[in-house]
Amino acid sequence: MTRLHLDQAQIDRARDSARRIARSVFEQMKPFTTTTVERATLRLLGIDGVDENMVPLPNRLVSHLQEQDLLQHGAAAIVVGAMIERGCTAQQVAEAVAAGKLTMRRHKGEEAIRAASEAEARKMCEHIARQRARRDSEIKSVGESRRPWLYLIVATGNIHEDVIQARAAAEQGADIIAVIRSTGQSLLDYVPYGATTEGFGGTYATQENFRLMRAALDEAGARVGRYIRLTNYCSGLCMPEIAAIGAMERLDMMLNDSMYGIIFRDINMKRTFIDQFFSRMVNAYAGIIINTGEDNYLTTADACEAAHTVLASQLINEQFAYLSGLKPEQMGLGHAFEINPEMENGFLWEIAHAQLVRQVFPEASLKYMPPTKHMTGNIFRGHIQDALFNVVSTLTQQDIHLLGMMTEAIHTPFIQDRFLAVQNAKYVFNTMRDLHAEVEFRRGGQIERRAQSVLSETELILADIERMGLPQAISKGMFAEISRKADGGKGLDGVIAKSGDYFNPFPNLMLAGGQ
Amino acid sequence: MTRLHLDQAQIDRARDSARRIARSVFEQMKPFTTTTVERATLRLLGIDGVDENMVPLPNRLVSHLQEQDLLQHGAAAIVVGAMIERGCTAQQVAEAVAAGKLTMRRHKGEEAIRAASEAEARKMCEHIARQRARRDSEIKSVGESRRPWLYLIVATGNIHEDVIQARAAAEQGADIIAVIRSTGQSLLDYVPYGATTEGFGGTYATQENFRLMRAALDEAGARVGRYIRLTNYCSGLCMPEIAAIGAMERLDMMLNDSMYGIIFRDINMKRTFIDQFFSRMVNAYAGIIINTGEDNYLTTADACEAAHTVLASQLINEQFAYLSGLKPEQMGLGHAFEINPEMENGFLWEIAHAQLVRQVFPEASLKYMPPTKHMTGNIFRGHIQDALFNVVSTLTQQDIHLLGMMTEAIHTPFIQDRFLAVQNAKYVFNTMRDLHAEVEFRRGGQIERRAQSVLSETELILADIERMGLPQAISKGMFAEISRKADGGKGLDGVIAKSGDYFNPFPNLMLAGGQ
Amino acid sequence: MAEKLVKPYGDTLNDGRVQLSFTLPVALDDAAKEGARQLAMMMGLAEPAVVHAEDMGQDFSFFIVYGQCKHQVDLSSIKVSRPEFETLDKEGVNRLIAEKMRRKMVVIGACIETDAHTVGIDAIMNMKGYNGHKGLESYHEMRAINLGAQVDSEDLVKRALEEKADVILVSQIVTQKNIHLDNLTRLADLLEAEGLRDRVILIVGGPRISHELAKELGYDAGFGTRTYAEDVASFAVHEWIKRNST
Amino acid sequence: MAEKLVKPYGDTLNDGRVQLSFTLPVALDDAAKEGARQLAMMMGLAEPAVVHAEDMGQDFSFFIVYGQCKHQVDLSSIKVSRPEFETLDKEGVNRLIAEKMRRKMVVIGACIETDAHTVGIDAIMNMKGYNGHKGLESYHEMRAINLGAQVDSEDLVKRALEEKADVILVSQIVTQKNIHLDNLTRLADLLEAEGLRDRVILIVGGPRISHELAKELGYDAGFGTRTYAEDVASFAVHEWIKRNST
Ligand code: B12
Ligand code: B12
Ligand SMILES: Cc1ncc(COP(=O)(O)O)c(C=O)c1O
Ligand SMILES: Cc1ncc(COP(=O)(O)O)c(C=O)c1O
Repeated sequence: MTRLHLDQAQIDRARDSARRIARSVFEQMKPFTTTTVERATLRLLGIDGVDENMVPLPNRLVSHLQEQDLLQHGAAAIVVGAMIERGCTAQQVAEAVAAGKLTMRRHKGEEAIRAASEAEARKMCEHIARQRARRDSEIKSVGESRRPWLYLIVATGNIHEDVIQARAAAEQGADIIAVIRSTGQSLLDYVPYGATTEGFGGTYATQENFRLMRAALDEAGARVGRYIRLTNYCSGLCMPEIAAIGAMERLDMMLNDSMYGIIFRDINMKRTFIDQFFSRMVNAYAGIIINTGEDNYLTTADACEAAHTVLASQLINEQFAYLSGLKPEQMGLGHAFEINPEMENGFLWEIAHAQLVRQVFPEASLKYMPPTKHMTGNIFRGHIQDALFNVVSTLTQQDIHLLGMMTEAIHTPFIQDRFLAVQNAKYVFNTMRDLHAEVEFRRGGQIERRAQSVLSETELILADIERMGLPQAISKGMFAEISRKADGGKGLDGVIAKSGDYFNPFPNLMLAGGQ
Repeated sequence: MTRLHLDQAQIDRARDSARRIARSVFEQMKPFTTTTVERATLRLLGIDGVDENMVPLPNRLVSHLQEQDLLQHGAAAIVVGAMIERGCTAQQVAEAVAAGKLTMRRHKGEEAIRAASEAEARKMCEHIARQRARRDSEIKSVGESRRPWLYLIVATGNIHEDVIQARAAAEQGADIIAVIRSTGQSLLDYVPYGATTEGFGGTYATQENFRLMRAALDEAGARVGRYIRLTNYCSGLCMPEIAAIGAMERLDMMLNDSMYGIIFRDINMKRTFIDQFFSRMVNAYAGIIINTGEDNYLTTADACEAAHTVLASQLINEQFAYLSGLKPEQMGLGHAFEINPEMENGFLWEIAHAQLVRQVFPEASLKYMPPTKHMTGNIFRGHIQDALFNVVSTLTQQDIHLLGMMTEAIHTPFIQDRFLAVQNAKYVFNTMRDLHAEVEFRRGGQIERRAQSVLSETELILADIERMGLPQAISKGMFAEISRKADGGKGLDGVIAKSGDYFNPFPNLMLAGGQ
Repeated sequence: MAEKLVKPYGDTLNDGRVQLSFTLPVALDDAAKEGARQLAMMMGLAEPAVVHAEDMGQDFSFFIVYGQCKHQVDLSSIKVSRPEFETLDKEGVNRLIAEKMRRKMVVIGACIETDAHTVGIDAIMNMKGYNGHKGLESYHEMRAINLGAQVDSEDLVKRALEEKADVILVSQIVTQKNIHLDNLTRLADLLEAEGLRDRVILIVGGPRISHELAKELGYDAGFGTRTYAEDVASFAVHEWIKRNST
Repeated sequence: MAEKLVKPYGDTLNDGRVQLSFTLPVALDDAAKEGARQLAMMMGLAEPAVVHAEDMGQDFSFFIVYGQCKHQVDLSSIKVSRPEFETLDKEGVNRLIAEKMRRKMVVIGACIETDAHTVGIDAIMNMKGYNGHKGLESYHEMRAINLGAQVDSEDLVKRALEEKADVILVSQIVTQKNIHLDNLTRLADLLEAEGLRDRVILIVGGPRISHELAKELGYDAGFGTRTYAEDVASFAVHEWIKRNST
């Protein structure tokens, strides 16, 4: 079997650093909540819909609470207070506020309100738990593929067109369908509403779109005899809300990174750290596999020079994930095949990196991303880059295998691009089925030495980060060569210091109740 | 380093069988010559050109000798006798005969004639030796690529168009250019003459075409800083003559198999065995690398079931080659990547086969052929089949690497097909440059066991063939599932029993003087 | 029938997306690139994008283009000619021959002229067959004679006469410079000249052969890739019955 | 100029060979295959051969076609518009600025609107540059301000005013549904409205941007793939001199 000789003590030391790094951020963020965490909480209490200007009611209500200087107590308690008082649902409270018929205020009887909040929250937890159980039973009844799972994206901008493409993709062999989001959605401070048909480079993530796609994939899965997993982006300014609606609609995976938004979307760090904690907690409870975004580092930084930053970040993401209750197998840690194809022996280094990650995270559901940066308009050459990526994936036994498209440098996938990509991967995986069990890497050889050196650099950089703290490390551009300041970026205005009596019913229920 | 554990004693036993098989055929064929061997001899004595009906003068003269019942003595002695008598060149003798002005007869003074023949023959040997030296010096001055060498075909049917394509191919990265022959040339019992522009699926092999292409490649090689090898087909009813003109025009490689014509062109066995001996002798002397045709077996037989027939045939080809004076490094033993791409673990068996051949013939210049049979109109998928072929070739360190074309199932290569094929191979070879030194196959694993079992089957089948004799084995369809009878096939009428005084000056000179 | 207009599809109905690649026999420069774009426009591609342009040396350059095809085709108006018969299995064929012909059907096959690709004709005729479909040799109501590769048309006609063939099967794989058209025409003419054309069922097959093409060349049927023995056999026996029923 | 007619080339001059692939939104059957062939004919391909046809499920089928393009293009008649300037190296640019402007040239750049692909603009502007070509930040006669990703056009215009920018560099990578056209038009209109258009040199770049397109959109120049900082800098300084010399 493909196995490299690595120093386990070194891995342990690196992981310990990462644990302390994540813990420290976690402690610093504890005193804060965010507008989207509160909106997510309201969504989990059953509030949905939009006003006449298409502004979502959770936004209307949270803004209202901010105006009333109430948000620091936690939206749940205030809203449940109103529910008790008026004997109505959370949705009705929201509608009344939106209609200008109700002004929120604090209610007496903290104990009772908390108990009622928990009871309300438990309803949603039960719904989510049922969705989780439904997933398990679907998998049991219709089955699933062996790994690596084939992950395909659809990105037409129109959910109905996406459904058509997703069905075709399922028929062609996809195990996972990801609906790519419209350019720019991650910077919207609200979640769009309803079925949408007008996205650019992707389709808006909305609860209705989730539902439509989920139904289509359940049906397709039954037909092809394989449960088809659905993925979306739990990322951007509404991370917790997306987690909430995803959990309700039985998504199976979520792009969900503790730092991606900071680095790639210039979202404020505090905002992101708080949001990622809550969203991951929801994902953990919903049995959702998260996908982290380290692969993105290699689109701006060099894949060889920055290989250790990928591993360092994965270790940090892992520790953040543990804090939110995620299990190892729910961790789709991301990495990518992004070495310049012109580099002599680049393929050896790809093997070294992929195998290193595999061994450092033996239980994780590794997400392996195809070449993108070095793809060009030469689709024929690109198709081969993708084939070699497929080879490394099966050889190093990756789990979640994003299919490379030969048209990567040109357009979001056409139906035939996807079709040919599936053929590519299936051919490679099948013709090399047992290769991973047959091949050994020379002891002390170039591949092993490369992996060892990346591991050593990882240990060093994590020690550095631990010393200076994660915010400082990010501001020094340690990841992806992009620097972000602690108080810069979007969404800082949505960070709210909790008051002493802040209350949210979900953490208690969810952190305890993950699978 | 990639190395399989194989039983060397078993390899030795198989090789011993093959030696006895080839020797037995050789002994049986010694008493015979053929019309084309005699024509080749005349060509080597300097006879060239055609009559008014485009019939080559060597054919006119040999037919004349047959009519005069003289051929069994050997054309050389008769013609040199006439030369001495008339004080003219061989060419003038041929022209006189063709013009009906001269009737050949036997001349007195056997000793003197033989000596004169040898002197004449020596001139040509010197020319060929100069060509060989020229090759060496060109390689020394312009350089050559590391192996695997990229082998590309041109096949427009028109030598001038071929030259254009070959130049472009050289620029693109070809190390070897093969000019594919027109469909049907192998069954012509003469070598066409002059520059030709009208072939189907290939261009006629003529001495002038050889010359034109050689000049173009010398020029291209100088420009790209790499000696470009030229290849043609020393195969079919005129095998020895093609060898002769190839040697004169400094070809570097020749498709030249001891059995291909029998099996795939239904050429008579005796004819083939005699012709191949003479042609190989010329090739050996000219420093030409021969390419054998075992890859063809897998176009009719299944690549897994018939794997051992490939190895058995290579061992036989090797022994025939030794008998003609070829050195191991001149042996481009052929094999191919032809396992059905739908077969689970097919890639593992491809590795096993390629590595087995590599280890059985460590010094040979192995010729590895790309997928052809299982290529389809799906060029995208085909391009990947070719990529995996490229992977196996570098992993198992093959020498002569025929480039697979994604359009294999459609048409003879377009210029862009070739261009993309070169890119494919160069990318793979470069990105995996040292992979062969890094990867080991599991001891006792599936790959090793597969190679061992093919080797065992090879030993068995060679023992069988030895028992029954090669002609009988061929008539039983042991190779390529095609059966040919000893007295069947084309060209038997060209087999001539030598008389006791048969004489040919070349074997003495050439068998002694190979590099 | 209602119109059924279709256009190529990329990711949205009627977006017309197609991929194109070709070589131009000129060195790569801006004009060549623009020329490539204009060629795509002439083909009726809107907004063509030359997504890749690469010099191949020796005054050739390679282009990959994507564009939006303006043409559409009405599928409802398309009539595809195909040999008409119901495909039987081996037993069905045998039974029909036994019943209607009351003698063995004689089938003679060859790769004609310079073509030496026998794998296709062998797949149809030889015992072993192809992909698990046994060949005509295994049909006990047929006499299948496979002459193999590179058979001169004259020899094939001669043998067909001698054997009193009911069916002639011709395989043509090499199509370069349309050599198959010449070969097939030659054979048809020879049969005509020998007065044999109407007496035999004349069938051609190969990866670039369509029924349409076969008909144009005066053949009774043409078969392309993925043909099996039973297809040919079924056609032949039905055709024989059609011709011999009065 | 003498005509220079070219056609695609397969293996013989003027054989017109092209490769084509596309999807049709119908299940695979003979009519679909024939439809694919007819589409190729409409595109002006003679003897089109559908060399591959495969059902993709869900009423889609995929085709690969080869054919002989009948069209030809006269390269001699093609005029490619490109920004006109002589490319200088960094030192040359610096020298020219120092000499002619006698102050630093102010260059402001951004990925506008929803576009977050900064690698391209960073390659042009940032110190590090691209492929060994240093970016504008390293030009000591320039003040290069890179606003990064997803910058609203309004913000960009505002900053340009504030900084008294001589040059605005815009990057547009995402082109799906032609969103870049909307974005670029919007920016040009805004600059016009602010009366700023004539005071700045307006340049756009990206992998699908051509100079032609840029001109159409009212920009001064457009740059595509494989652009380096010195190209943009050389154009900008020449353009500045042209405008400011009387
Ligand atoms: C195997 C092969 C060979 C073998 C042939 C061995 C043999 N005994 O047949 C060898 C190595 C000898 C060979 C040689 C050459 N080949 Co070749 N060969 C091939 C190859 C790889 C596979 C063909 C094959 O066996 N297919 C499998 C069979 C089962 O499929 P099929 O033939 O299509 O048959 C099916 C149907 O078409 C149909 N069918 C076929 N015939 C008939 C007849 C009837 C009556 C019916 C009903 C149905 C039917 O039913 C069959 C089963 O479904 C193809 C490339 C490819 N992948 O297709 C090139 C290919 C056919 N060869 C080609 C060429 C050019 C040659 C050469 C001329 C090259 C040269 N200059 O040396 C030589 C010379 C051969 C000659 N004189 O004809 C070209 C043809 C290009 C063209 N379109 O004109 C191809 C496409 C390769 C290429 N891209 O250059 N070849
Ligand atoms: C890296 C990358 C990303 C990174 C970007 C990181 C970053 N900070 O830039 C991440 C992962 C964040 C990303 C995200 C997305 N991406 Co993206 N991405 C790419 C990728 C792989 C490489 C682009 C790149 O960096 N090229 C290298 C640079 C150096 O080249 P360049 O941009 O062409 O720049 C050169 C020239 O064009 C020119 N130039 C460029 N700008 C300018 C400006 C001026 C003034 C001048 C003079 C010159 C100039 O000079 C540069 C140097 O020579 C491409 C695919 C590919 N291989 O091209 C997809 C690609 C561009 N992305 C795409 C999409 C759709 C997205 C998403 C919208 C997907 C989604 N829905 O989530 C998101 C959202 C991003 C957004 N809001 O814009 C599509 C665009 C399709 C289209 N044609 O519309 C592509 C083509 C991938 C695909 N096939 O789907 N992406
Ligand atoms: C973790 C993560 N989130 C989100 C995205 C998508 O980007 P956007 O911010 O536009 O949703 C990615 C892209 O790869 C990602 O890796
Ligand atoms: C040894 C050998 N000779 C000749 C040929 C070519 O065939 P032909 O007999 O048409 O020249 C091949 C084809 O692969 C071959 O391997």
